Amino acid sequence: MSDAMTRMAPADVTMAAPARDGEVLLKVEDVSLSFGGVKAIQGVSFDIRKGEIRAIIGPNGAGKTSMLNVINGFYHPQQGRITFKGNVRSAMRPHEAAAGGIARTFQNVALFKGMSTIDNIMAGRSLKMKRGFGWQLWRGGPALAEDVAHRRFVEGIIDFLEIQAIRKQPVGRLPYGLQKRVELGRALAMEPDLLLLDEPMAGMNVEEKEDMCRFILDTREQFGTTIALIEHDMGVVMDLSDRVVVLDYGRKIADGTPDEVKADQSVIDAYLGVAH
Amino acid sequence: MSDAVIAKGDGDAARWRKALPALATLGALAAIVAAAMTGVIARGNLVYDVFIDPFIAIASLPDLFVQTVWEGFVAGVLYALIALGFVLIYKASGVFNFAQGIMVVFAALTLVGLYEFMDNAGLPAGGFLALLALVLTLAVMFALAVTVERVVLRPLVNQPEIILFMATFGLTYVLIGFGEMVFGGNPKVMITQALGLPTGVSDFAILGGRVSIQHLDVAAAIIATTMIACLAFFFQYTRIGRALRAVADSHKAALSVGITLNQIWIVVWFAAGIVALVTGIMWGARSDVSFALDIIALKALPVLILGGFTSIPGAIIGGLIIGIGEKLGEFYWGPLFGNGIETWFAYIIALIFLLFRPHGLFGEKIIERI
Amino acid sequence: MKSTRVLTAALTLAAALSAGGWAQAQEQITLVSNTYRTGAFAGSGIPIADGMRDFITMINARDGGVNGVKIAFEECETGYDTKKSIECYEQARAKGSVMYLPWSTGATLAAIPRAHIDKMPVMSMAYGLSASANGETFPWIFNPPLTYWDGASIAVRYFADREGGFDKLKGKTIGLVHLDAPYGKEPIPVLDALAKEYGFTLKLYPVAPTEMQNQSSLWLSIRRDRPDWIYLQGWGAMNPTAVREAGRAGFPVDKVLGVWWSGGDDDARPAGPAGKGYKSLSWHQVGTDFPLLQDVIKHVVDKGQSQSPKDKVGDSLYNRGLYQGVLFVEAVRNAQKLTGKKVITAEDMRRGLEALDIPAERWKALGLEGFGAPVKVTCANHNGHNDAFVLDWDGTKWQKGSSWLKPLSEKVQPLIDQAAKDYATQNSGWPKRSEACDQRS
Amino acid sequence: MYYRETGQYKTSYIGDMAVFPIRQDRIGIALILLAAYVGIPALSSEFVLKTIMIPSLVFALAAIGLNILVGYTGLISLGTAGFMGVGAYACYKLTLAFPEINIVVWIIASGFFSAAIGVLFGLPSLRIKGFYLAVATLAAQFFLQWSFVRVPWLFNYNTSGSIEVPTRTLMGVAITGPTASLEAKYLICLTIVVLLTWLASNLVHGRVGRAWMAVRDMDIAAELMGIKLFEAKLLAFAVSSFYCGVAGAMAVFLWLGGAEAGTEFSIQRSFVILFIVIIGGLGSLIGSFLGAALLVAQPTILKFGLPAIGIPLTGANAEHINSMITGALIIFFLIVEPLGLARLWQITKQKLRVWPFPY
Repeated sequence: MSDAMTRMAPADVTMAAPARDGEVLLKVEDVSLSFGGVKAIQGVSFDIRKGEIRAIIGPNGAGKTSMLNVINGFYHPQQGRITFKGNVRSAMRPHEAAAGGIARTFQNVALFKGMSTIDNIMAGRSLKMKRGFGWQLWRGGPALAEDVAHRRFVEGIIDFLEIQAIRKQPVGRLPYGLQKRVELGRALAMEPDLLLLDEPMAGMNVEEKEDMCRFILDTREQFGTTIALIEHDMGVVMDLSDRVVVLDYGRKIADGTPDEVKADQSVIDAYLGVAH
Repeated sequence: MSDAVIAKGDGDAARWRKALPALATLGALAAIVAAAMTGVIARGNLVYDVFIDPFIAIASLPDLFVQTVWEGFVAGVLYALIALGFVLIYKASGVFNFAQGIMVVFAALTLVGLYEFMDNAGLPAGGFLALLALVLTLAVMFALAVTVERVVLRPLVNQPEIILFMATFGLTYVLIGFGEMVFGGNPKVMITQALGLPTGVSDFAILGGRVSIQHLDVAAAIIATTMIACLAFFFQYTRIGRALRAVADSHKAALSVGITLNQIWIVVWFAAGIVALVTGIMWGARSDVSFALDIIALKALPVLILGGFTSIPGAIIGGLIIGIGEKLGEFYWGPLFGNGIETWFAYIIALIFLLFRPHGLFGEKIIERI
Repeated sequence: MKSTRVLTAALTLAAALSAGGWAQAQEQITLVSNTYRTGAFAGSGIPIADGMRDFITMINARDGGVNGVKIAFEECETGYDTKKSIECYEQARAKGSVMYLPWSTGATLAAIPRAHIDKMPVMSMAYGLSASANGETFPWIFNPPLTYWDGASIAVRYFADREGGFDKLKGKTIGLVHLDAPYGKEPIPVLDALAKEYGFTLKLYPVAPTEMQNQSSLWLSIRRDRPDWIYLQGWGAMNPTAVREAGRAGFPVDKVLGVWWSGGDDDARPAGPAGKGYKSLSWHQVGTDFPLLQDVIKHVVDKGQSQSPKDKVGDSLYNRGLYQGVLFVEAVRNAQKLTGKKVITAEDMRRGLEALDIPAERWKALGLEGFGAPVKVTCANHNGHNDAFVLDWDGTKWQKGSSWLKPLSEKVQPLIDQAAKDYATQNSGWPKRSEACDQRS
Repeated sequence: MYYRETGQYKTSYIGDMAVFPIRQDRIGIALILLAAYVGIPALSSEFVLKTIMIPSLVFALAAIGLNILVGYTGLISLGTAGFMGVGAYACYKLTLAFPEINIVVWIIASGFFSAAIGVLFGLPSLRIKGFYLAVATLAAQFFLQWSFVRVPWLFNYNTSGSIEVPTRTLMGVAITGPTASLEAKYLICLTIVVLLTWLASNLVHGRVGRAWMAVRDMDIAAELMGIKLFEAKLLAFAVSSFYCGVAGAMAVFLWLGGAEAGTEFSIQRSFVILFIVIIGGLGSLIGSFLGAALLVAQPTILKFGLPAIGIPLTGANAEHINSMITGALIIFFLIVEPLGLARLWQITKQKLRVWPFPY
């Protein structure tokens, strides 16, 4: 157990930069989602390849967050299908998505405010911890060993994100930028195959943004995680991502490399507000 | 993970699937009725006693059914009034006011206590004195509202709901201690006649039997309706009422348009105090005014589950459903359990409702956003 | 400095609490009685406490105590809450009270198992555990003058009298409207047995403690079932509500008979004229037309030493508190006589209680002629199963509505003995009576 | 001065993850336990044992149970007393059916019965939240209370309608029933409470506790972390009811010695336990003890303590004033320190750490 853990620890992971044209990890086909009469997403299809950083952009209300919610099972689309790691599925509970290897962060930080940084990130290890209720009552022997092993892993993430100093502080009292970082740590603790980041840089100053960019790139380098992110800062998006999908009013209007998207007339229209 | 692909649109299949439980229920009921008619099940059989016997009882003595519904209606009006007090405060200040029940007792005790005091002091008893006592009681309730705002709410502003909830527990204890100290623990008789409330009874011979209607209950229904109409008017058309609705939507929004929360809180607590007084008078006239009445206020809670914590129509409809439902339940199904099931039956009604409508009667389905 | 003071205060307090003994002046007999002047049942608790307090104050003022020893009377407020009752029990012990008066069934039940260990006589006057009437099993518990089971049987006797004989009960229906708690359910076994014996139907109408003031559906059921008589075993706010609801439901209120705890003036008065004819059992008279009550008024009430409003003196529950006082003082006298001591202990008190005997002459000598039926407690019989009568509410006050009625003891006694036996078996290790009996002859 | 962790370095994660990482805390706990086991039974009068110490322990245990639900998992329950009642009646039936098995075993086993009932009534928590859930738990309270009066099998068809506590022994010493000494009852109570508190502390500091707190702080995010809300909430209900059930069995067997369910396991009792949790501190085990001690001792001290040191306060007025003071105290505490006594305790420790300097 602890051997495996050590091997998984970030410091030991060395992985080649992923191929740009790797296999498809997640495929969204013709997904539509509506709330009552409001159509949030209409017939959107795209895919995410293993190892890439995929950006989802679009003006406010374009349906980006809804799309992430559909991907990790929080919303159930009325129509369409989603293939993740080769499995087709349409409706699943969020915890099933988590078990399948999808982790995410949230637009408005959704940390466990009453808990310390360590506990927040440890909570991300929930799925990996197997010792049953009986052992938990005792909290010695195997359960403690398990806790310690995971603590070691979490300390690795803490080192990686450079948040050693706030280990034991309740996250509710941390500044916003640090909260975002802890949230990333919590998602990383799940060792996801696919990491969904919802506006990871919102409300940050330039230095914080740079740090966050570095963490995102390092995450892919070190862990080989596939990343899908929503971001409004176009500079960041264009620098970071391999491919970009653009949504507007719930529809996909463009999909391609940053350069392709940048040149796309409908994208320019959408952002500049040309009447439809 | 299922391989099922969701049908295009809100297809027929989905609609059928939604209707299935209802259809199954209907089918089962039809089967039970058929079984009863053919004599497969009979009295003594549990299914028969639950599904057939009460309805035969209803059909055979329709006057008692009408009477039961009427009693339920009257009780429902009173539950609705207590629930209304909760809703007013919750809407405006996000406080789940546990003290509403004791406020009912406190208001009624103050009214009777003041009346008795002035009567003993030599003022002539009667309508005028009752009116005077009523006005003074309103003043006391206003003072209570101001005190609560100053001492409890203001220092606790922006605290989580559960903290405010607990604070109203504290308030309950203070009011119980204070009320008993001032007015004594003796139950008091409501000054029904001095207040000009009718006490007679009318018997109607209908449906081959007798339905008797207490004038007091009619008065209670009329007064409650009038008061609710007044409150509705007040919140709809007055400046402070509009402000209150703004507060209900968003505290920050209200602040940003220059409404002081403190005033609003005083107003709603006072309004809840008035509602409490009316409730106290009505319930006190039916039995009497004592601290045991406090516990009845808990009955407003299932009403709140049904109607929602923020909906005034919800409180009214919910109150009536609980009132009528529990009287019918006690009267027709109570004997199955050896009677006396009213203490929990209302909660079961509320829970069953929740099963079908998790957001209450009037609550809209909340789309959770993250 | 400040902390030192706080510490000193805390230590003083701790010492006071842990020492367990409050300084006890000599030459007085201490009685700590539970009261419930607060809480949901305060309406009944206040007149009871006032009656008892005024009587003992009067004895101290008029006679200088019992045989020259003053009674130090103290109240311990329980609010009818068992947790507080337990504190009060410990308080009574700590203060050296010669007897424990629980004044609630819950408190009695909690005290019964401890009484013989702590050597503390417990008197639950016509309440508590019916089985504790058995003095062989419960040497320390006293519940004169009669039990709920006697009460229910007297009610049946009364109904039979009104119907024209026990044989006329056949085919009749008697409804029991009761508080849905152990207290309210007490009469059920006796009524069940009597229903079998005399062929009437017993219907139960329980009222949950939370629904005491919300009885309309229950009285609708009564309207449907049309019982011939209603026996009301209610308490607190349940009683006045029941009397009112009877009128609302069109049930003749003069066919409703309450147990003695449903017979307070404030139980009947709120119904106004509609309550006229309501009945209640009682084992003592109401009113102030007794020399002793006049003494209470003269020595206590008129001197402003009573907590009771003057117009409530002589109310039914006030007189019940006074009755408790009489039993206490008589028992103290007995104990003094038996032991030859003036200042008696709790153990002496038990002997005094077992010798309790107030025949009609003694009632007269006390200035209470006809106030209560003769009471006699023996070592075997800690209750007496004495007589009661029916009070009639005339719209403004209680009137005596029947002669003294005897309980159906031959039916009740076997039930009591059986219940006492059950109690002893279920409480494994329940001791055999080892206390000597003064009047075994 | 003595409360400093200077020089104490943790060299392992185990050391860092301990419940009491600071040596002085460990010594403190040891001293408290010593006092509780030796000092209090030796020095206290029966009055203090019976009216303060034992009820404090019973209420503290129930409060720990409720705290697991309210403080750790964020689910408000008003049915605590009902679940306590289930434990009490279960224990009664069990010890009557199997008198040869030790009563302590049954006191603890009775928790499983209330856990099962708790899970049943916890089911609505999957669909409803907050005060709606609180009201739903009232259904449990009233239904259970009704059952205690109405199902004669539960009280073994006693004519008194209440639980009668038989005498049971542990290694020849009576620990329940009338002949048991208060010291014995107290020590049994204390042992059960210490044991269960230790277990609760293990739970809340481990994976299970993190899952509960995650559900409390942000249930949606918790679910997206792979925490099954269904399991976490029902587990919280089960564990919480277990503790309440054991507390209920203790209340009847080791404290009250015979109970009338209608009054003992009433809604008011549920409220008191909730007060203890809130006054003590949501999500704090030590707070549950502090809150219980305060709410149990305060009325007793006011009622008996004040007259004892010469401040006359008797009868009904004491009760009125007591009620008002209790209410005012609740409000005062909420205003001054909404996080409860546990937070005050922490602040005190912090002050001690830097003493004599203010920061």
